[in-house]
Amino acid sequence: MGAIIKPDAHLILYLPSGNHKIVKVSPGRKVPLGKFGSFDADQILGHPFGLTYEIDNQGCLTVVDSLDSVVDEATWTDSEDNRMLVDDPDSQKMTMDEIETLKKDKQLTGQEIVAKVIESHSAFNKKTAFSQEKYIQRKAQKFLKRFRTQSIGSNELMEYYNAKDPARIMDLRMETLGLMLSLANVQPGGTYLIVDGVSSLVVCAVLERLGPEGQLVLLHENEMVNLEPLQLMGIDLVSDPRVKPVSFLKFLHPEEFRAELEFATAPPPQEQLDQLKTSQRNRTLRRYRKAVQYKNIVDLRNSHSFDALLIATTLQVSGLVQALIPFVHGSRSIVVYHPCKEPLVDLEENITRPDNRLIATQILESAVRPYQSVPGRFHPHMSLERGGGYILHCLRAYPTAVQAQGRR
Amino acid sequence: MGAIIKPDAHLILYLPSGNHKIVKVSPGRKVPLGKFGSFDADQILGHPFGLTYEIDNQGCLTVVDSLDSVVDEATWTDSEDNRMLVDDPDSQKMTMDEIETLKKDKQLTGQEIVAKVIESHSAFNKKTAFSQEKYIQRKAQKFLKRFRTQSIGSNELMEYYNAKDPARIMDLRMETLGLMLSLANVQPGGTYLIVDGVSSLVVCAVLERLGPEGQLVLLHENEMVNLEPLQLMGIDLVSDPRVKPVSFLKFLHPEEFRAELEFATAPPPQEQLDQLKTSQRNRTLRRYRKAVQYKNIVDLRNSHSFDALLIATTLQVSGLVQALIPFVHGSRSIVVYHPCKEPLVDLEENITRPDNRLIATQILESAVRPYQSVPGRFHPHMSLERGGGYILHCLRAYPTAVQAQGRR
Amino acid sequence: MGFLDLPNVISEGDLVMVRLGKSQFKPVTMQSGETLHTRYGSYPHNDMIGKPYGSQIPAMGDKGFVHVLAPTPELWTLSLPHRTQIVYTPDASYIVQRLEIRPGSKVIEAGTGSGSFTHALGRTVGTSGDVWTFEFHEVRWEAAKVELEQHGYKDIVHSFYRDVCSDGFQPASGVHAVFLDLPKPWLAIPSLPQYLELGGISRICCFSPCVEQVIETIKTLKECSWTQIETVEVSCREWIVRKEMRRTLEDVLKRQESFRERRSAIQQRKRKLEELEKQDDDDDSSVVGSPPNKDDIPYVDLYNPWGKGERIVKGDDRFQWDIFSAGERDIKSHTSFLTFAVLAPAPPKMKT
Amino acid sequence: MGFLDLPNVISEGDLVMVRLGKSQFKPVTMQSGETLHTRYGSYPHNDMIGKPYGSQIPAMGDKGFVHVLAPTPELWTLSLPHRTQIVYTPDASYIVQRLEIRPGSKVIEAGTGSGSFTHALGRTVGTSGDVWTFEFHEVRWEAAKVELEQHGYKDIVHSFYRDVCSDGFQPASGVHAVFLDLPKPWLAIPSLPQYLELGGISRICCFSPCVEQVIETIKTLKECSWTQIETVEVSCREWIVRKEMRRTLEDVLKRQESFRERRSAIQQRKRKLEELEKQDDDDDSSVVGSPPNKDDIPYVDLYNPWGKGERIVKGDDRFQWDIFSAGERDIKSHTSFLTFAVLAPAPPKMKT
Repeated sequence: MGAIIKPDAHLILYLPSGNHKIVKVSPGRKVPLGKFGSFDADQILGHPFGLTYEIDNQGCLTVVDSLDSVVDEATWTDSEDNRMLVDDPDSQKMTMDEIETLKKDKQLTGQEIVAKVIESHSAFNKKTAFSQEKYIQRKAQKFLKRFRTQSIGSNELMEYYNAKDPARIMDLRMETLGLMLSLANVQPGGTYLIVDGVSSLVVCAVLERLGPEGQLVLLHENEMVNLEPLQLMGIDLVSDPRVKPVSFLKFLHPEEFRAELEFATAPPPQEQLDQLKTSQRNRTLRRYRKAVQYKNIVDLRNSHSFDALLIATTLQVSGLVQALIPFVHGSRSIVVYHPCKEPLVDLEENITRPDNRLIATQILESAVRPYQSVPGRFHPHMSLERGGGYILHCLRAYPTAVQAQGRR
Repeated sequence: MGAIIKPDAHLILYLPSGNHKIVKVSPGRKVPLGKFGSFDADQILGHPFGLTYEIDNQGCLTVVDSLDSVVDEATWTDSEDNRMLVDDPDSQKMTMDEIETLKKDKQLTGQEIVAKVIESHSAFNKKTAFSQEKYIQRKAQKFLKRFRTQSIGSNELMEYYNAKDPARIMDLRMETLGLMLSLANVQPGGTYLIVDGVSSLVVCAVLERLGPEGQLVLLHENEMVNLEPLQLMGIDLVSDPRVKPVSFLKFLHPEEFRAELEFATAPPPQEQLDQLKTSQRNRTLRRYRKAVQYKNIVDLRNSHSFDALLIATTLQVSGLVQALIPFVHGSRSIVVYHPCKEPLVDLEENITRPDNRLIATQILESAVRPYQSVPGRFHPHMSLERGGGYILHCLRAYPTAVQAQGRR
Repeated sequence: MGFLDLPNVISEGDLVMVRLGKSQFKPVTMQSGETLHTRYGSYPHNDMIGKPYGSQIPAMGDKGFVHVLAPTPELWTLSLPHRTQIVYTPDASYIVQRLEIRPGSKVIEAGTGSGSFTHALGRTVGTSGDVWTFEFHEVRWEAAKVELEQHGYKDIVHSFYRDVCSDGFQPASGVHAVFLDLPKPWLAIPSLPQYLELGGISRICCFSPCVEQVIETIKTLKECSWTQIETVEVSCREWIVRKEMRRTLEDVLKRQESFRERRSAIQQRKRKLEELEKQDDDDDSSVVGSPPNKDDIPYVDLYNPWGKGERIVKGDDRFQWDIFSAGERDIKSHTSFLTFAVLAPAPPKMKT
Repeated sequence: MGFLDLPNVISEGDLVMVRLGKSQFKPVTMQSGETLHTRYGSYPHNDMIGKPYGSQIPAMGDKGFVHVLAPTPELWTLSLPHRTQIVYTPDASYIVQRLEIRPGSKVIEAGTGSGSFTHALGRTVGTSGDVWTFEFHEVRWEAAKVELEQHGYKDIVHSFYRDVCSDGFQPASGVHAVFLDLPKPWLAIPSLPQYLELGGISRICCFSPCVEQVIETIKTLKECSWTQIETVEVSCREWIVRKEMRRTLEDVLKRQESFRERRSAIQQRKRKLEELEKQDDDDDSSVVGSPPNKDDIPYVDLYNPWGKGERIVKGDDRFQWDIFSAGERDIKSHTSFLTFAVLAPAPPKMKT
């Protein structure tokens, strides 16, 4: 059996308009859907993910086949071409008020409203089948009260940020994220070093591939790491034991934190704890646990054997990569994402190519081109959001002591 | 009636292999075609361009429909898929020697040889129709002795250099050249300023659009302009009165050439000429004509009214554009080509955007993607030569004396 | 003045392309006494007439300005409303180059559509050439015809209201190049040969958005003996140049150092306060000097290399800036498939 | 050691990817005593065993070197001969991400082909997942099966010699994701539902090079109730960074000045010679001093800012260099169309 929707789960709901909405479904609570009204969460709790529902005017849900199909087969006549069609804003005879009346007073469903709207278009049969279909689809997106449920993973997170504020994920897209994970050879049980300036999207995606045994060290540039925003979408990075956040300073300069590391070598003696007030004792124990976690990270660091370094940040990447080379194990990958090519060209020219600890540097640009797949009208989408940015990939090597000269 | 092949014309011949060859066809002479032998030029003189010929073993030509179609319909059986096909270099039972015998001794035509080669392939009917077609095409390209004639214009020139040494035209491609000409609004009767580091390709293309009234000033970076190479292809830039070459130094600093300009103001007095030896007189007259041509260019320069500036060069473009801005008339275009984006980004950032004499800067990248159009197997070509580089386009403006501030 | 006249100075009656925004152009016919009102201020035509094309014109009593530009087929295309079917410049320029259209060429176009490509064809064939253009949508035909005449193409472009699929391409003759932007080009292709140049090479481009149309078109072209059939797509990206502040690892480390200093300063003060409290508890009278003040936190200047919390204008020279270029956000990924083909001339008698 | 073991040090029996050139990788199984002979020198396995993966290994008595790398599905793909049908990394990585394949996923693949994508699937599902892979070409099936077992996927990947179009996907069950790389995927799609996870979302990707196949596939997917059908193409370009010498207009002008100086010096000398000749003719005895020498041309040092005529290594610091990046010359423009779809779970009874 596939996963089911559990109480208090976070979901992403896809709407006919192509928009989506992140909601939490709690027993006995209503789920608000904006102008579509709302529905009782209980109606979908226990259901599998991936179903599409239609909301009637009472807020009751029915499972339907698709978000935007209206009637099985268009029964209208069409025109070979649009030579008879004259642009006329008055060809739609129904006013918005009349449509509102249909909705509110006549209690028509979305489907029925779309049918009425088409009926009242005076020039509908002068349109080509192509234009008719576009018109119906536009109306369907406007009047159908449907949604599809989906659990939230890295792909949905990416879609969410891409619609809301693509800068927060540095315009990262699925083809490029997928390519990063493959080139970094992310797999169950691995140990990864990550710089994530993309709202923890890389962290999430790596966790999905990590299995229970893997782990990742997350380097952050602030005073404290900020993993809370994803809690609001039901993704708990804060208490995931596989996620080990640490500041650049503490990772790169553990020698400045000797006291903390020494503190972690043995638990505070019981007699010492016994002498403290409860609040002080708890504070000491918390400090000890944090120090142990830090020591654990420093041990990973000192083993120089991360299974890959993944970077997606607005920090200048050249200096970053240079500082982190030593910690990556030989034959493992360094993968750096940037929406623009320039920082990666700089990185290749000034760091990865001159440094013989890095080999096989390549800068890649991956892009996906979607097609419209309406029967009889197959073609690439007319417009497209811009491509998925660039990846620099190279491998960590151990040069021989006496530098071999020559080729390459 | 369309153009016909005149005596001593230069032609480009396209071969079934996709290669081409530039030849001169002179009455009574043979035209060599490498391993395909040769044919008498007289056989095609007076013919229209664009025909496809097959050469028989006596060197006689017949007009045929296509360069590479072999037999009307394949009569072999095919296989649904290639599950029965095992890679085996021995499946072709005929040796190269046997094929040579067919050619030389049996005097078979290319078509007949291809048919024999297919017959003797033991696993041919285990191939899919798709693989069969590919196989036949490969053999057709190898054995068919055919060629198609074509006159030489900018498109053929581009194809020639693209195959021979793309660096000599800086990887310029048809989509980008076409876009340059459109954005520069090249039209009959215009006057254009050109920097051409692409083997005179831009000059040729502009001339094709210029009509008899137009003219172009060609800035060159050497001691002398080099227009001779195109003579070998029948394109005479040297004696074309519309082409006015001048060095950067003489164009930008006419004040250093006052003597020459003064010399051009009036023809040398007859009495003075009479006193000279013949050789000296000719030299003086030649010097006078050159001075007049130079003065003519300087007059064009001083009118500050070129109808566009077109640049394709490996020189650093920022300094170049900055020096040439004053000579372009208001509302006319500056169009700069480069195979890499970096120099154009530098040009936009440091010259065209900060300078209020230039507006509407854009950097464009145009690319053509060809499809394979075999019936039943429509798809983009699997591999593709890299794209057509980048264009920076902007318009010349006259700022108001008191600089308007604010938007933009 | 027509598009083909390459005028230098704006005259009464000229069609001027007024540049309002980045790629916002408004065609305006100059009439002295009239005023152009825009969101960016008002501009009396009298301020423009007599100025050279390309001039920057300040708004009447305002801070705005516009540029007055000479019309070209490309600017005209940009000024058209986007909903109209338009052959955009990247496609148009490639088609003209590949069909080898030149001054004096004779060209067929069907349908005319918005007439934007017709302008580009007319520019290239010039007064020694001819463009026969056909449109089956009456309103569209009328509009394009009027515009083309106003724009100075009267003697070059010949417009017809006609369905070429059923009624052919009369009176075109001696044609070198054919452009078909029709829902079903395969219905028009068979009748073409009679209009083409005798004994010359003819070239065709069929413009179709969908694969199914392309497949049908290729079939018909083959049946009608066209050769060198090739379908392509032209795509064109614009690249936007921008500045981004350089943020280095060294600055991150210094900043994290300063966080650390601040934290340890706060902790020291806290410890001090606790000690004092303890002393307070132990011996109230032993306090020497003034008690620690809440606001007395030792001030640690946080290292702020990137001006956090300030309003920074791009390029501010207190910071380092990198120049990046990024593709425009919304790409016209697909306009149409362009199917090209060549019809060879009839073969002459062979000399043997 | 298998691909999934992430080993640190090379051991006897390991499969090592030896990097010979830019993207030239040779899989070699370590056997002490053996030697790898390449165009770039010879490398005894004993020089590699015991070294950490990633080590640079100098050639035996030679100047060459190689790097010894741990195998990954991506390096393995690069080492395959190009003629084989391969799902390359840009497609493979996108498919895995979009089909939401994770540790523990159950996946169907048909056909196996070269097995390169099977490696990537096996890596991601890990030991808690299953990949059922089917191939109708016996030789290819056998080869892939052997390789996959040698590479440590024995418990994860289950290989079958089978035509899935006629004979189905037994014993697959509870499947989350399906990848079909078949000439006619529409023949295999109808039988799929019985193998899919009950009550879960199933995802499919069909990999077809031609449009006609895609159209047929979409039709069948619709008939079989698959939704969210979308066809895409993935393209991937490599960018090459290179240095180019900066050549400025100032240098051009200085160079042309020096040409001019040389020419005028030559002319001056010529005039002088002519004058002397004239004097010679007039009065032979009046010559004072030595006569002008042919080799006596006043030497003008030509300004040579770009080292013309010299051999220059890129980056030579007597010159200025710009950093450019250009797309690789030959682009894999099209591999296949990827048609994705989702099958929703069966609807439960609704609470009302």
